[in-house]
Amino acid sequence: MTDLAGLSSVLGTWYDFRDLNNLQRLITEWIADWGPDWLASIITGVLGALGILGVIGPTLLILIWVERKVIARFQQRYGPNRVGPKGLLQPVADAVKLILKEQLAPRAADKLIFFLPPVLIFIPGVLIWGVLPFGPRMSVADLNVGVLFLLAVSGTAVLVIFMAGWSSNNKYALLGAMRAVAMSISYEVPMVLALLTLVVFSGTMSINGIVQWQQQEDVIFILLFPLSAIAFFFAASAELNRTPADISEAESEIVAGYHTEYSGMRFGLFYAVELGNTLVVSAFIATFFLGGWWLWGLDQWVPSWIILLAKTGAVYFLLIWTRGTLPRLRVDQLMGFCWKALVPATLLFVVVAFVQRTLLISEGWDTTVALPIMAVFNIALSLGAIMLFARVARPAPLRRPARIRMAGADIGGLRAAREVAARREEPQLQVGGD
Amino acid sequence: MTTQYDATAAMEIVNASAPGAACVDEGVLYLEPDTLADSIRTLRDSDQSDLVFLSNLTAVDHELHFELVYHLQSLDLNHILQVKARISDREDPALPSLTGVYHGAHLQEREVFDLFGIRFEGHPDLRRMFLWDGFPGYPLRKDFLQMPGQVRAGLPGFPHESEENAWPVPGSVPQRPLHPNDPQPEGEIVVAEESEDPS
Amino acid sequence: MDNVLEQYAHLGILLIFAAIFPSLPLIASWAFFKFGLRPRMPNAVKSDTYECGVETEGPTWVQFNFRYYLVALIFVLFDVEVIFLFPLAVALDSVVVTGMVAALIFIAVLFLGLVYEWRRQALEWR
Amino acid sequence: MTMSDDTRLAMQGTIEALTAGDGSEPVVVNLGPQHPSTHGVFRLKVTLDGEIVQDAEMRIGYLHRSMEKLAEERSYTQNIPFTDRIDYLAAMSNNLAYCLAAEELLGVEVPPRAQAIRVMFAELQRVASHAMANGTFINDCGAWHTPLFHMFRDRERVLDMFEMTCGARLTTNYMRIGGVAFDLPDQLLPTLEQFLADMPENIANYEALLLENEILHARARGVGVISPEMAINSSLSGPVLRATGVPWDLRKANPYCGYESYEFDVPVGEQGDCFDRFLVRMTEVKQSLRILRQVVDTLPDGPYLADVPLHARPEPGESYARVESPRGELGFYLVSDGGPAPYRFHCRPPSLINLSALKEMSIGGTLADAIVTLGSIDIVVGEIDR
Repeated sequence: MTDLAGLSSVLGTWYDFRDLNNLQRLITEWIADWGPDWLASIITGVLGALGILGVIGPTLLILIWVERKVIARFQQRYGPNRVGPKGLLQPVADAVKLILKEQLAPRAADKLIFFLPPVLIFIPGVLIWGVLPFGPRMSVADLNVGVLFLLAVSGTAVLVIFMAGWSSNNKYALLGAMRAVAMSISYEVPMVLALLTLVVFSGTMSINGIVQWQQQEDVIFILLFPLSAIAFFFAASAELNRTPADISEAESEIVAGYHTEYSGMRFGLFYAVELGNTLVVSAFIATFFLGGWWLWGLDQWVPSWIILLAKTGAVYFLLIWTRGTLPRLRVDQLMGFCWKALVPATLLFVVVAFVQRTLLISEGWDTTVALPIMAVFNIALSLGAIMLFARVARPAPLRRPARIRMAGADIGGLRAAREVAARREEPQLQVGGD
Repeated sequence: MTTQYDATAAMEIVNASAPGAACVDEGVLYLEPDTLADSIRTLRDSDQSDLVFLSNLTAVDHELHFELVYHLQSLDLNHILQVKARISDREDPALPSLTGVYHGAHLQEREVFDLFGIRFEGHPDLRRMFLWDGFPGYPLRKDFLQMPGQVRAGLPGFPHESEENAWPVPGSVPQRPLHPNDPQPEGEIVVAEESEDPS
Repeated sequence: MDNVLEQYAHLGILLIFAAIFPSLPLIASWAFFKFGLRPRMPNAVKSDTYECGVETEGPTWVQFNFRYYLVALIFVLFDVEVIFLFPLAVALDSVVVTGMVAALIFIAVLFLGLVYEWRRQALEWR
Repeated sequence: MTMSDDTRLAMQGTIEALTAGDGSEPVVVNLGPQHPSTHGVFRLKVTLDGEIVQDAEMRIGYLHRSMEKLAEERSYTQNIPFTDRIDYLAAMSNNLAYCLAAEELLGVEVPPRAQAIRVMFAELQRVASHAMANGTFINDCGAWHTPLFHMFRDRERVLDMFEMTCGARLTTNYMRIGGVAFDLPDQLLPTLEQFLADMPENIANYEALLLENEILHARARGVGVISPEMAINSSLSGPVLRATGVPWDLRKANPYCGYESYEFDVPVGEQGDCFDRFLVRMTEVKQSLRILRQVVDTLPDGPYLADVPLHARPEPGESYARVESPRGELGFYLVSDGGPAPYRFHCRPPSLINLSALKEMSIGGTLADAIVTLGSIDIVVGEIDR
């Protein structure tokens, strides 16, 4: 795309916002004319990092507003609408307030470990932005083992959470940290398996490679492996500590979980990281399962990073929606759901991916015909698996329906209760059950 | 419509198993305090009375004696019976606990203990409920604000509020001649230690 | 090769920025304290451990029965073994059917292990 | 290969020690007094083994206002505002119960219009209180306030009607000995008609959102179970008792204020778990709307307040009147010595007595279950502590 033969083509690429990488390339080549190689590398790295942080910082402030506004609409409220136009400056006001607020540290805390987590927890969240492709070549680092890098880095966040919970010397924090560890390690498995499905099918561990495979085959992975996508979505929302899996900071049970003791800007950083992680996970879900920066040729006309951001926004809205609607699961139910439903389901689709991929390679089928057939087959298989697991993994108390009967003329104690229960008429209200 | 259960019939049921444990005065059933729990158990288990539900349990300070009032309800037969018991010992009033008969008596008896100072023997967890341990006196007694040991009118502040609101230490209580009916402060006043929680 | 190292160098630079970025508000907060704009007045009650307004009872750092050490073990098994599948997945183009059969046997063993755990109630909370 | 008994025993011991998690110590965690889900200053002290509740003990008294003592110093009419503050989410029901007890003591006949108005406001209060109870219950299950805010919308409309009638929203002080304080304002009946017209659709929305929600089922079914025998023995009442299947409702069993002339049903559950309590409340709201419909249709004319002296002195005696408040059996026990103030004023608080079995309901469940159980009992701390 970049041909630096003459000034006109330089200008042509300069104004080509479809891929901001062109800009970076120009700078690199300009430096290469007079400076050493490492300088160019460092400067591009710094530019990339500044670009990422320049995206994250303002986006976080807007996202806080978006999330509060959207949740408010779900709840028939207005949401923030006082500070700035439409309340847009509310997050800024909050940030200023948090910075100016007293920061307390409990006497009993393990001070060193207590002070580190607010900073450390940012690192995995920011680092995985580095492997996210915003365009065909537009990522800070296009690793050939991007998927592994993503899993490895995101797995370290739980250590920081445990540091925070343990060092606070607070029982709610400890409970929250314990829950976070148990849940994170459990949900790591379906996440890995869901990504393995994609790696098997596309034959590459590069994240950009996975997007390019989807572009090449004109198909998005959510159609090919819907159950893996659902599993990844749920596992990701569990790793993010968002409802219905926010047990590690369940406010109605353990107040604020692992960050109970943090106040002022330290709490603010935890809060920001949560939103930032939600954004980056939405972006990865969009990349892996919705085609990332590619959208059936539209990426030729619209800058690819805008397409990615639009898809990210859609996934993010879905995450807000689940948060605004669903109650929270219990810790044992979450674990059970992971090990008894998500792990077998994703494992099943790893097998399916292996078989289908081998068929494609060895039989040399035309992918334009084979892929739609496989998609239909996989969607049917997913529905079947969901129905099967709903039966097998459903807890015993839920198999009976809950019934409300009308007492009618029988008013009284145990005898009347027996009479009401023995009546054969239809219950007034019957919900649930098999 | 809930009917009043006949007190005489109830008396006969109780007296059939424990003669002399119950009597009727002006249409109200009075039970002997010593055998109260057993008498009420009899009323609960009898098929005629079937008083399975303890609706209400409270006490009234009649200055010369305490009157324990129980409202017992039969759900299936839909009648209610008011049962009373009198204790005249004001210094250490005690009577058997109903917790073995009705699990629901648990909290109500604690409340009566807290506010009247009536001990329920056999209660598994008889502690103050609304007021903190060491609160001087029992507020719902009619002589509460004329208690000996009360340094001034009104209630003292919470223990943590300030020094001058701190509670009278047993030794510092001005010694006055006590009325025989007044509770003895020595056994009752406990200085709030350190700053335990106020419940 | 050089290119791969450059990519990691970029990630290293990003790592440094990732550490600096969250420090900025903390440093700002500290600076505000220095200028007397942010209060710091700890007292005995404020620096108590928060436990809903009452003093905490007993130590927090005790041997804690989380009943999920079994899951931790299963996690280690699963995660480590699944990682072996990644290279195979990438190399499937060259090993094709043999690779697929090997992978299926591998997954079958994993799955049998899971079924065994399930049957032995290792996945239950209690 | 044979194994000696010692070896076998040792192996068995090792396995048991591993699976039982031996060597762990219980942790005492305080939920409350300042906790998001204790609905006020209520403290639940739980002993946890991991996440499992081994012991639960409630500590109360953070809100004690010694109402029973205060009431002994004030006349019968002056005591009515106190009853608002006992259960501040069902002030009308508390007013009503107290007035019934005082009327029994004074021998006052209440005019029919006042009776109907009392039923109307008691039922509106039930709708409002159940909206609050169900909303906060879902919150305790971990929902992010959405059902709560939707149900608050209905409660707001009820409170608006209260405000329209008596000028107050929460502590209404509306009932009087012998009737009610004011007649209905002109705008009330149209507003109520509109409310009755809108509610079925709102309830259908809540049911669509909540009843088939698998997570809610998973969280509330089989949690905090209590048997009907135990419930009766523990003096539980209201929706908590009815959820166990015991059809005990004072509006049917001992009708007051002319409840016998309205048609309604008493919903009962089957399992006695948290979900049944929630469903019973949902269904009771519909029955309350049914009663309201009939009250509006048959509202009699006439005086709204009997002629009772402001500082009446009843004959020496005692009375015990009970109503079915949204939380259960609410009773007032009054003793008169012939003076202008009650000699003894006692409230039978359903919130407190419904907690009798909390420990039994919570032990063996997880910490999260204990919170859900507490939420399903629907306590009001003002009523627990008085």
